[in-house]
Amino acid sequence: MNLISGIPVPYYLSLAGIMFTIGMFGVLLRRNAVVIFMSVELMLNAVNLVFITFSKSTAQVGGEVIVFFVMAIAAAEAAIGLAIVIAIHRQKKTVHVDEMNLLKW
Amino acid sequence: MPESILSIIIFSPIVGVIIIPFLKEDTQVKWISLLVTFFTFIISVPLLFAFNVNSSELQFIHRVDWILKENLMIDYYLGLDGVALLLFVLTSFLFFLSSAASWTYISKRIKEFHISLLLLEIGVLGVFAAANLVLFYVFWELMLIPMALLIGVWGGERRVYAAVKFFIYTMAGSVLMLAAILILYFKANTVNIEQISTLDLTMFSKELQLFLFFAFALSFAIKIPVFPLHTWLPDAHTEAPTAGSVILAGVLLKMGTYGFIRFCIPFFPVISLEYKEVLMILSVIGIIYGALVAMVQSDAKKLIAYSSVSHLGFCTLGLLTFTQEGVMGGMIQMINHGVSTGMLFLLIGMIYERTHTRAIVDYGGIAKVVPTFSIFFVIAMLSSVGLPGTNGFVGEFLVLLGTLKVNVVLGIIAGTGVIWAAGYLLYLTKRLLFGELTNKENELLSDLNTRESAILVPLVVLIFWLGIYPKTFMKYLEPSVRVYLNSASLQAIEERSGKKYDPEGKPIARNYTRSYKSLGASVSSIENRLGPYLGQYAIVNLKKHDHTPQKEKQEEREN
Amino acid sequence: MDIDLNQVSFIFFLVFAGIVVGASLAVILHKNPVVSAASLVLAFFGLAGVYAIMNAIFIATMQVLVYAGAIMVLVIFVVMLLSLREETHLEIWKNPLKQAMIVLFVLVFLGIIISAVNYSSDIPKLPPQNGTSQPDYAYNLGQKEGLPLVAKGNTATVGAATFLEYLLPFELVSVLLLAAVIGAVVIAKRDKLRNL
Amino acid sequence: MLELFPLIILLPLLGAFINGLFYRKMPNLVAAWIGNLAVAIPFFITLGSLFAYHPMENTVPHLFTLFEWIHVGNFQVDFAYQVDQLSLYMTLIITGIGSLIHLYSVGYMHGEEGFNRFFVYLNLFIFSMLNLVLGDNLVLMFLGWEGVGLCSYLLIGFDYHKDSAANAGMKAFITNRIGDVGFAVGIFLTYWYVGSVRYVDLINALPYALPYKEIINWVALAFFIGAIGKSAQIPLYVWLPDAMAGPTPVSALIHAATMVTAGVFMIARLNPIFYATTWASDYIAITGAVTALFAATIGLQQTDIKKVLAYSTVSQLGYMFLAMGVGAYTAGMFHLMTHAFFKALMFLGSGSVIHAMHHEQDMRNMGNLKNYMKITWITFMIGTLAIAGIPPFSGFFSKDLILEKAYSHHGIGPILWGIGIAGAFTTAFYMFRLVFLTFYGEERIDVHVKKHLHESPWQITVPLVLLAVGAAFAGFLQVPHILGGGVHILEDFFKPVFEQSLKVADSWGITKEPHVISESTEWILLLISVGVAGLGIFLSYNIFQVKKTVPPKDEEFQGMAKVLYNKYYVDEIYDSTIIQPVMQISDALAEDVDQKIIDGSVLGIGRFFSGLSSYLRKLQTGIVGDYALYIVLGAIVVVFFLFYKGA
Amino acid sequence: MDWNLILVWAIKSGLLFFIIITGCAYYTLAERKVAGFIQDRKGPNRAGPFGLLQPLADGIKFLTKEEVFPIHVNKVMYLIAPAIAVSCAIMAWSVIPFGGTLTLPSSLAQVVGFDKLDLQVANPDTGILFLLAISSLAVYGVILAGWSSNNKYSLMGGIRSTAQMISYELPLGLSIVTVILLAGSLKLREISEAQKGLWFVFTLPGFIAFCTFSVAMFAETNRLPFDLAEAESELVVGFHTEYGAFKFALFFIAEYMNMITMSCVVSLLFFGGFNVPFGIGEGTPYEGLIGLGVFTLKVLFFAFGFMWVRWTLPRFRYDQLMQIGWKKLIPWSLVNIVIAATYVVYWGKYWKGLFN
Repeated sequence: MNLISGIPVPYYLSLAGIMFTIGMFGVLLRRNAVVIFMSVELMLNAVNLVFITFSKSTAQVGGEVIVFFVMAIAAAEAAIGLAIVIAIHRQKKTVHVDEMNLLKW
Repeated sequence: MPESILSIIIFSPIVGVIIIPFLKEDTQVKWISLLVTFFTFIISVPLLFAFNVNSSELQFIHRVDWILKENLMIDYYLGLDGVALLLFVLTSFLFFLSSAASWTYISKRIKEFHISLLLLEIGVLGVFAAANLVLFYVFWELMLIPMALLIGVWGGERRVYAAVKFFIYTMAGSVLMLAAILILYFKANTVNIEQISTLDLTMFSKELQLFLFFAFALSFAIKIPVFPLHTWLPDAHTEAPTAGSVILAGVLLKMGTYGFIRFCIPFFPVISLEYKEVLMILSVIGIIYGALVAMVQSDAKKLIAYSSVSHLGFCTLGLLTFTQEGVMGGMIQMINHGVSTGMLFLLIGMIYERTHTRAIVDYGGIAKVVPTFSIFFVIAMLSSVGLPGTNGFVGEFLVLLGTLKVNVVLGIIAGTGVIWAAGYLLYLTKRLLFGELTNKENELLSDLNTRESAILVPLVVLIFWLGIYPKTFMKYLEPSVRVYLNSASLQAIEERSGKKYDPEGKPIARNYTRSYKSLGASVSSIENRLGPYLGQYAIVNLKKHDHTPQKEKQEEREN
Repeated sequence: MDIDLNQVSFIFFLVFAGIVVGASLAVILHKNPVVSAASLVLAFFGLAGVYAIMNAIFIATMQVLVYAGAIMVLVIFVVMLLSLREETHLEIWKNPLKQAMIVLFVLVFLGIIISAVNYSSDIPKLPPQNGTSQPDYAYNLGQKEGLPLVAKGNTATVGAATFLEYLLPFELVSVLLLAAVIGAVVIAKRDKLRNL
Repeated sequence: MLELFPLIILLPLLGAFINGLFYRKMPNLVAAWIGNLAVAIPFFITLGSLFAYHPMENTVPHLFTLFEWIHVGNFQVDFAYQVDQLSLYMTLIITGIGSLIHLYSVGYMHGEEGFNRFFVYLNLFIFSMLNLVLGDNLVLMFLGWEGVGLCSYLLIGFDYHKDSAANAGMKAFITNRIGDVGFAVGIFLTYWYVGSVRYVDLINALPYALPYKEIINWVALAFFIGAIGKSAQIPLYVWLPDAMAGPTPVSALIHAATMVTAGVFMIARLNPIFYATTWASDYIAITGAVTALFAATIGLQQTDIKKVLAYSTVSQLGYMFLAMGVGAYTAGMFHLMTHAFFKALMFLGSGSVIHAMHHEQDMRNMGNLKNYMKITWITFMIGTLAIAGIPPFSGFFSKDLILEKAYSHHGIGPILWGIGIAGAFTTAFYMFRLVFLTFYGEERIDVHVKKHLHESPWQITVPLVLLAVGAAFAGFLQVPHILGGGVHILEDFFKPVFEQSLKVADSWGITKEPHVISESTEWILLLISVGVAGLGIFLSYNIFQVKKTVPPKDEEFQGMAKVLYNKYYVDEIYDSTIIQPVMQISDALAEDVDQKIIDGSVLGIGRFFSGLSSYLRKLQTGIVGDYALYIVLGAIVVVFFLFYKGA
Repeated sequence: MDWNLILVWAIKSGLLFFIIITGCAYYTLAERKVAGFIQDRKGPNRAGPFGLLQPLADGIKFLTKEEVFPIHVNKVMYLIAPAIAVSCAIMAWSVIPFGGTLTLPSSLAQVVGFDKLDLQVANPDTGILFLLAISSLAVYGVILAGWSSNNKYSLMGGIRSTAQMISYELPLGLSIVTVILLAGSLKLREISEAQKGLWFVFTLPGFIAFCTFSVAMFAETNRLPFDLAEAESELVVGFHTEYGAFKFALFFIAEYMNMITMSCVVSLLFFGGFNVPFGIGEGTPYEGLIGLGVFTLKVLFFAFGFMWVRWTLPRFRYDQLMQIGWKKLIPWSLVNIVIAATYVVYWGKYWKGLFN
């Protein structure tokens, strides 16, 4: 069994998995755009955790760098996403995603 | 002659494409386009003289590393062999003519028209000069879009329908071809036509060969078009502007047969020999069917379109006989069809300019009013009927000669196609030109002017030249014929079977498939080449003094 | 007498993991966006802790700095700006079929993840590869370039990897960020300002 | 003199070319001169080379090549020409009669629009015909073969603005095409089985073709189909009567003297093949005999003067094929020549009549013309006597020779002879019917035609006279030995050509020696044929001269007469059994198969996909949550796939 | 891992905590005194001699006051907010080095088992980044307070100060990046050691960075002239309008702590930290102590600076604030980074050469 500072890798992975699942629930279940956004962040972090775990367990620094990039992307995403939310709220006075369905068949 | 001559010729129309957008007046546009196409034609003519008719390998090779990674062997590789050379020059020639023919025909979006015409020329020239599959495919697709535009923008009433039909049909074929190319590449790790033609076939399973062959064959068959895949042709021809029809009939359809000659047959001789009967039957059906359908058409252009189906049936039939005579006939027939059907379309276009109708019933008895037109028309018609002395005869006669050898039944059925051809073409001529002048409006028709006659005269000269002294052209085709026949022979199959020893245990020497050049060795008798593949209806030679004359002829051709 | 650091870190891991899970649940289950956001921040803290345990100090710091410090502030700021009131009830998709599908899918996915985790439990520990995982070439770099020496450690390693191996991605990301900034400004602008 | 032979072929082409290029501008006189010289000069060259060649002793043909044509592998044909007895004989007829008819046309076509065009076509025709007879290989013969077909198409449709003319031309060409395909197939088979298409090689190669002894019959049959088409035999004769829509000189030159005899020439040229056949030659003989009688019967009730002549042509051609079938090639060629003389003569005579009558062709509106046009009447009379087989005119000798050979033929010989005799009787009858209705009896000419009814100009009468001389005395080239002397110039003349067939036959062990017939039998046969001819003449004298019977109006024909007048309704039958069905099939193909089935299925595919997508697009709800759901689904699928791939 | 190490850490942290708390308490007193001095009046002077017990009295008062919960407040957040504020302030101290290494007397060394003692609680290799992270968290205190206490003034104040802190974190961070470039390390200790001989403030990039940093510093700590969050005249006192008693005390402490932290940081980053000018007393066993003293002096100076500015400058308008932040400071500091880079690579060594 392969340990990171004395803790088996699967523990970290399970933690990540649980986080990811929770995030997925949030994305799928909630209708509030902001909450969905936050759930997405949760999923992203879960993935980050997996990255770090494997980067540590295989003694590769690449994973951490990728996480660093993921954070940058997340920041960009936050900027754009929230801007969009603001714009939409300005239009429809709501942030419920099910009321934004103009782009359909 | 510079090493990059082919590239220069192929891309010289670019000049026009660049200049035209900056021009103010339409006449300037027309002149530039005319000059550019003329220049392309002129610089492509010397190739005919520089071509070494004794060697069967590609010539005027221009080879540049293009995408050369250690594992991606794709280079920019141009070269011409005999048949490609003739089609190449024919292309540049017909483009020159059609640019001239669109002088007054095209009245709207003149700039765009000429630009797409020039782009189309690049594509078609490239297709004939490409010497590796990727390049071929690139040009093949490059040709597609301008052509669709020509039909879809400057066409008749149902132009968009026709254009879309044309486009989708061709795409359906070429996508399959792309798949085949990729498989070939990943299996053989090369896209070089010469190498693939001499490749060991063992690396492809039988089923794979079957798939590849038909992937290629289908895309080419759509282009030709072979019988059940022909329905795009009438629409495209009918709706296309004159230049479009001329190009379409003159060179685009030839790309299909050319593909058969260069890719399908040499790559997969086993399959092509096993399934040649199927394709032959399809071609014969195409011949008869096209003729019969043409007979009852009420639209002149549509009639000629169906006649193309019939004529190209002759091409494919001849190519699939695998007799020297038949293959030569097929190749000659490709050129013929380009000339005579192109001329017919030009003529219809010219008269359409005056009457703005394609319905045959609106004509009748106009020979009195437009004698010059009628003379040209009758000449074109006769060459299309295949009257001896015109080009059509040489092709059809040789094709039928070859067909009768390998399959008497099909030969005779195809022979009747000549009767139908006479039927619909004479019927058309009679309804167009002869009889009483029914339509009063036609009394005021103006005869062909100098420009139009000037366009037609060279074609007439070609018609008779090809008919009376075809040697000029056949000498270019002979090496290609030899390559074609040898690559589809038992010997080649055995050499490419990867076996080291033949059943007797003698080592197999690579006499033919050592290289592409060695494929051009002298051709042995068809019985030796095809052996068991010679069908049950074939005429097998029993006589003792066998092929002695041929051997002599062979030698004297060698030296 | 000694204490086993591993035990300590294991305890800490449990604590942080608990924080993370609880906070995440709060994020998606709480009716109030602000509370969700706050608890998300908490979750990020927990995660940072986990990173620290895995002794990825740099990433841990970044986690706090970027996620907690920048992104979440932005979120909360937006929530306040839009003055999103507390929802009367947890707003989820009404369509029961859809709910069922969601639950099904997520459970299936959970199953997949669990099996994946089991699968991962017998990955052998790889020997540290030369190159990125050796920080000392950061020193060499320093000497070569005549720059002040870089300290040995996680940060140095990550930094070196970022600016040597992953330089191009790094630049691309920076360009992306710039684009994001501009895009955000353009999108969020009021219409009457848009024609400035 | 033989060195000039290329000129024979090139001059007509040159004439056609020059006239064709400037036919708009050129004055008629110049065109006429060019046209005539382009044929007359070759005639004299031919005469010269006839003596230069010494046909009587020379046995090797004189070959010369202009340039090479098609060379593919084994298949090598050139523009090469072969001068031997046969081709010289034909060339003489063609250029000789041709030049007379050119001269005639100058007078006949005078003032017609398209005068120059006419000479272009005529010269072109002469050129093709010379290629046909002089070419040293089958393909070149085929070129001439189709070339003359084209010219007849152009000349029949000379008045293209008349629908009837245009249709007749089309009919002629297409019918010929059917035959040509047969001919072509024959060429192919010859090439593949015998190994060459040059006559010279043929003779040497045929003995080796023994394994194909049976197949040779089919080869011969294929060639014969070509002959049927070109020489208007049953069942493809229908185009010839319609071809009379063309100007009369055309009928005389093409549809009587030269082109239609091409089939006969072809069989003579390929005599080794035809002689070596076991059953095909009998078939040919039967076809010939039947055609002879059949066409003659139709001739009985025709009222159009040219139609009568047309059917008599068909019938005479039948006699020639009878001769060819029974292997009496000399007889066939003999009759070919005599027929060329008297039929051309009669056509030109009828032409002169028509010319005088202002294009009136119906015999019911003629009568008693002998008072107006003496020369025409006399010459025409000579021609009629010749065709009726009255000694000493040429027709008598040739026809009698054919009948005798037919009788002496193995097996079906006597039957053939019987049919021939019947045909001879009918011929004599309807030809004299023609003469009596036209030149004798009371005048049925309407008035203002009569005002300027006159003898034709010299360009017309001179050829008549010359041809009449030929028709009268050409017969003495071959006189049966029972009538004193026994002159057989032609037989010796043709010996080198026709004994090749015997060589081949011997090498294959085929013997077709006609059984010898005693002199008395010959006498009887001869007397019978003369007798039936006389009977026929007497009957028609009785009916048309004594009883002054005149054919009724078109609708008043009764019973058998009606059937005959309507040519056994053959055209209608063909129309309903061949042309209409083909058209209907084509319609069906164009409408149903092409549009509905093939194109329909193609479009159907498109419709199918568009319909499918109209349902699929419902997935695009526009709600983000759903998309997220799809993504998850996709992720699940992918992960599962990876698992089961990994595991 | 030994108990004694942990013990030493515990002692360090405890001492530090005690020092900070008392420091803050007397910092408040000092501020009022200075204010009095600047306004030419006496400051607090009743409780104890010169009012030295004043802070104690205040503390007692805050502790004994009644805990008020306005209605409709989100209790959790309402309580957490001040805690966040103060804990962030305290956490920041854990990475600040007060001096070089202290050499323990041998007797003490016997007990603890080692003789070198760093005057610093933790020294992670992301030192300054850690500091930044913590200070960026301070926002939550403000923002949550503003939001939770269900009052439009608080909310406005919260939002304002949030915006202000977010936008001023950028120039702050950027100027720090400059310093990092100059020092070549993130660890504060190494940074200050890197300034041995030449303080960064005396280099061109360092000086510009110092200017931007000091301006941003004021904004971060919500002090005048940037204290729009608690502009009495506009919105009472901003985010902690609804807070009283101990919760208010926490905010109060946090604010002053932040000021001291900032003074430490600025002196560490630009003024050589615990480096003694002209290297006085180097190599002596008291080097560490001297360094500690010097550092304390520097910090006190900057702390005084905070008060001085507060009682002399007026307040900016909100738009001015934003303009200064986005249109002046950020571009400057961006340019400055480039300058720093060139300095480090090209001309830095010559400039250093002028001084030693």
